[in-house]
Amino acid sequence: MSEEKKSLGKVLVNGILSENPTFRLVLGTCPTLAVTTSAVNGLGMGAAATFVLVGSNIVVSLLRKFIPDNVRIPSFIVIICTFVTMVQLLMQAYLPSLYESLGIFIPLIVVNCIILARAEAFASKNPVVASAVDGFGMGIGFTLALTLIGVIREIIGSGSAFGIRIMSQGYEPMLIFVLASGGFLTYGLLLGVFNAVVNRIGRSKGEGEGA
Amino acid sequence: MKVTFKRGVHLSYANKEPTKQLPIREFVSDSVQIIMNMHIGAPSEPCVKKGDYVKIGQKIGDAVGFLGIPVHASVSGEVTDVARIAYMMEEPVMAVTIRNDFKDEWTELNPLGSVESVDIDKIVPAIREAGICGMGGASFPTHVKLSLKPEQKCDTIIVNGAECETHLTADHRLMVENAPRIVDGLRAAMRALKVEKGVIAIEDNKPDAIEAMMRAANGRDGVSVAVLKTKYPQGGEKQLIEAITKKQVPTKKLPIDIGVIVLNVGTCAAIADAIIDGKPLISRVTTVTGCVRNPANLRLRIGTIVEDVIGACAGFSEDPGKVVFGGAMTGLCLPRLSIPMAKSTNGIVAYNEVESRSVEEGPCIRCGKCVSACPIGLNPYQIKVFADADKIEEAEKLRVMDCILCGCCSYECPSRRWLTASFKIVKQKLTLKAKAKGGNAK
Amino acid sequence: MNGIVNVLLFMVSCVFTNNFIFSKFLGCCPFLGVSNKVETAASMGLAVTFVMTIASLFSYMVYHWILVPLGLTFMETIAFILVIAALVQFVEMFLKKASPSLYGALGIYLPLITTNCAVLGVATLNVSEGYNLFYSVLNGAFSAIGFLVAIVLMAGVRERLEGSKIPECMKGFPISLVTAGLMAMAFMGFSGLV
Amino acid sequence: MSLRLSTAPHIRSHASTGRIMLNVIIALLPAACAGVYFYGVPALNVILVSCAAAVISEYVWQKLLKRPVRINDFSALLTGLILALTLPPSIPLWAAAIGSVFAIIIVKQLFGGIGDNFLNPAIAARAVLLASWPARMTTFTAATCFSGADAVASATPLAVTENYSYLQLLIGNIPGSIGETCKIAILIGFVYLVFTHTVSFRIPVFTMLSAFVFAFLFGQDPVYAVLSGGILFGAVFMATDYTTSPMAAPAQIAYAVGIGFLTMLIRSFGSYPEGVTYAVLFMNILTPLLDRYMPNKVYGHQKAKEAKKA
Repeated sequence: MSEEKKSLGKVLVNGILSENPTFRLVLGTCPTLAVTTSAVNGLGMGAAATFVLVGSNIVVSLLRKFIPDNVRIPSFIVIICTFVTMVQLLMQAYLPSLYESLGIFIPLIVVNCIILARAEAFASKNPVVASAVDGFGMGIGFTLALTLIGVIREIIGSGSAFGIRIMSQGYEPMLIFVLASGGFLTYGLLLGVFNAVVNRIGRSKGEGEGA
Repeated sequence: MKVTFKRGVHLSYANKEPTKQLPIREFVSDSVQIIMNMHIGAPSEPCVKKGDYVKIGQKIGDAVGFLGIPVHASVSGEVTDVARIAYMMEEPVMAVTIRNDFKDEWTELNPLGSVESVDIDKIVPAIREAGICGMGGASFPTHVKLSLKPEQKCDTIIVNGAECETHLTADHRLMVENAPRIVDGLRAAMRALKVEKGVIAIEDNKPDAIEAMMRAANGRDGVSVAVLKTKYPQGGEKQLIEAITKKQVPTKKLPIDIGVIVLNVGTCAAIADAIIDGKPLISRVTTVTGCVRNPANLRLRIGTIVEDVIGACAGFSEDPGKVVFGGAMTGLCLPRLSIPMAKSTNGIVAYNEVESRSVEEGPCIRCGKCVSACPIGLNPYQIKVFADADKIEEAEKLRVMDCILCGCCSYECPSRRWLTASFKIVKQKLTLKAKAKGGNAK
Repeated sequence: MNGIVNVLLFMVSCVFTNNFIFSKFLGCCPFLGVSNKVETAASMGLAVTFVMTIASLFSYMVYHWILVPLGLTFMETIAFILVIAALVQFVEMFLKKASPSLYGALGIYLPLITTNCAVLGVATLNVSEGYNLFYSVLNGAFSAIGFLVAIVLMAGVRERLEGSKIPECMKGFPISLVTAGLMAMAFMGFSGLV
Repeated sequence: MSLRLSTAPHIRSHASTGRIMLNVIIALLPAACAGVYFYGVPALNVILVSCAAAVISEYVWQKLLKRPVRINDFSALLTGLILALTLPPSIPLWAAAIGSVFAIIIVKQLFGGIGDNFLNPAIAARAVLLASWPARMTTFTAATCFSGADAVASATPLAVTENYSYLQLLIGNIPGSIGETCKIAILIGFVYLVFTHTVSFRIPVFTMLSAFVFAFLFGQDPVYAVLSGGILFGAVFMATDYTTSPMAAPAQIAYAVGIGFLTMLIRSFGSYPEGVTYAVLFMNILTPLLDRYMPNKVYGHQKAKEAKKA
């Protein structure tokens, strides 16, 4: 039992750190770039994606023994699509302003490669609980990454975080960070920093083992 | 009107000043070492042995194969050795060493008379017997150049007097001092191939040579002098043809495929000597310059040891860093001074320690100077990227095989990149690869 | 006359001003993934152009002629993704038969296009912007050409980066993203052209 | 005696990267002096801060990454100087510094340093500043020429309806970017560059010709169009940047014509009063493709094609 717990913990951490969809696998780049003009948008997008990930992973895992192999992918897409439509309707009803600012990127969660990739690589081969945890871990990893990028872009580009002004009055925001090109730049630079950190950790680990 | 080719470089200092006014001086050394593969093609077969006595002009090496030419003794005296010697960087080569007895005894000669009256069928065989190969540097057997296949037709013979390389003034002095002989040689070649048009091409930095050649060409059938702009590599065969005829030699083809033959001025003079006097090729003019005490244009017997040549110029003026056969743009470094010069050695240039220091390669700044310099129209910077990554197939797609290794790109590069050097290696690799493929196919 | 000018402006807007990659972030995955070589990038771009144009047409028909009359507009996403998947399937089969050479060039990219968000994106946008049939198809075709332009330019730059001394941690995706960011900045110059 | 062995050529021209960069800096000096004369101490401060920030950031980056420090090839200094000359004299110094750091670190060093950047660093930095602080970047002070008059903010001649005379445009004692207004100084720099064989006349001349023609086609006064704004500065100093411009003659001409066309297109129809920045950036992006598809003709190859056709 404890072993299982341990492995579940590993699955969870896996999605957040070592296989972080945004910084390690570089999947789902479109929403990452498009909605991170503010921290709230990043968080909202992440939450929506997490919901779909968990839901689709559970259903795929439940049906994994019944879906014939050759129609696997279309079936996954239909399942994912169902959850996306649910999110869409829910957000429209309860979070209309967020729904508005995320725009077409809510329906586009359907073609977000992270979700299909997890369905294919994990949920279709693992039991329900593990799949749900995996979906949740991936979702949290995605959400954290989007929120991080969102916070950085919002602070530099509009001088606030989560809509609250945090820079002093004299600060003149560097607008480019909330523009399209700032999205690419922030993501690219963060990815570079992330790589540098991972490389350094890897190297020091290697050295430690060597010694 | 002055003519030229596309692109190329203006060399800021050609270093011809020290020797361009110096008359040709004869120099004969105590002994000569004559190698058997001075030409492209199968090496000649030595036909004398140690202890034999030879006279000047006597054949000491027999021609082998279609591309082969014979080799002749350049001094009279005793053969002291017939053996393989270490030469440039390649495999050891067969050489005949003769100790000079200074009797200057000629072997029996067989003159054919005036170039205008000689039987035209005898010209090309005579050229072969005289052991003449291209004296501008390529050392391609001249009789092969002048033997046309039935489908080939030659309409122009160009005499290459451009001498665009740095330091060299040998051709320049030969044109000034021996103009009629050069025209004779050209006429012989023209008559042998029934060619109507002969053009002597000279760069405009040699007005005395232009004047001498014009005087000599006056009244000779179909011979004219063309003045070229001074630009490197004006004397490159392809560039010379582009300048004179406005036509380009198609890739992987020879000049004769567009009806042109190019001969060096030295080669022409040698042809005239062979026809009129029946003398084989036993000496040539070589410029010796750089850090030597008395720079000179020397008429050297083929096979003179470089060390003796330097001695004839009163030795080095300062410690040499490297000594090079040929000019600065394409010359080959000598591994040591004990090797002999050959039929194609147009210059021996010594560089002092400072000039010889190898330059450090900087990063490419994509300035494009190599692109605007390349007379072939290649993209040297891009080829270099592939060469450094050892992607020779990619380099081949960029037509590195059309590179003539003229050195323009390396000369111009502000980052001092070794462009030409790496292209040379890539070309060698590609040639080897093509050969291996051909072998497999068989 | 005015109509023609409007159409022309609309085209320019789709290709440059509102470029799918540099201002709408649609199709970033293939843009980053398949832009190593100019030739492959061009093939991918052409395949996307092909599919996006007909996807615009069919999604319009499905939405306005089936979903709206049946009151099933909330099924939009699922309907579109099925249309696109089926379309890609048909295109693949058709090309295989009709033009093997074109299939050889585009074939391997076609399956990837199903999950290209640019295709679903253009279908959804056509609906949300309320374009009529003509403008839907026009939007599909010229947005795709914008994608083609972007990916080919990107591939050109990336080919040039080969052999560059890029810091280790920036190699691959990071430098591609920075490149795209700088390109997006240059494309800002086209703003206001329409 | 041991002799060195090396492959030909055994001599190299005197040109070096540092020498070339220095030549461009020298060519920029007249424009810089004119700017300082017209706009006074603020302009000088912008130039100093921008240059210092560029050199320092290059030095720090190369030290941090343990790469050979190459600030002595003057390329960073040149980037800083070009950037400064394209900024309005009233720009805050911190903005100039941010621009320089962005140019050196993001645009140049991240891509591998000198020769590896695909955009002109100075121009990309200017675009960043323009996108980030549009108001700051489009407010220009009048030329005071040290007369003691208060510097009054006004708009660039492209944005106002008021017309300056051709002579004013030529001399440049009008509001504008520090180095871009005095056309005479820029032309002196151009002559110096061509005379020293630092750049070929091709790109600047074709850019200006194309700008002239397209200004005319778009219904503007072509003389006014080429004399106003930054087009001349762009044609001489931005478009000719070695690393980001094509190399072969045909590609260079296409590149130059493209810059002239886009500049006038953006000026006439776009939302920016000055288009040369974006025009150069866009053509920079196109450069790899131009290099690839419009190279010089290779000797002996076009004949073969013609022969096949015949």
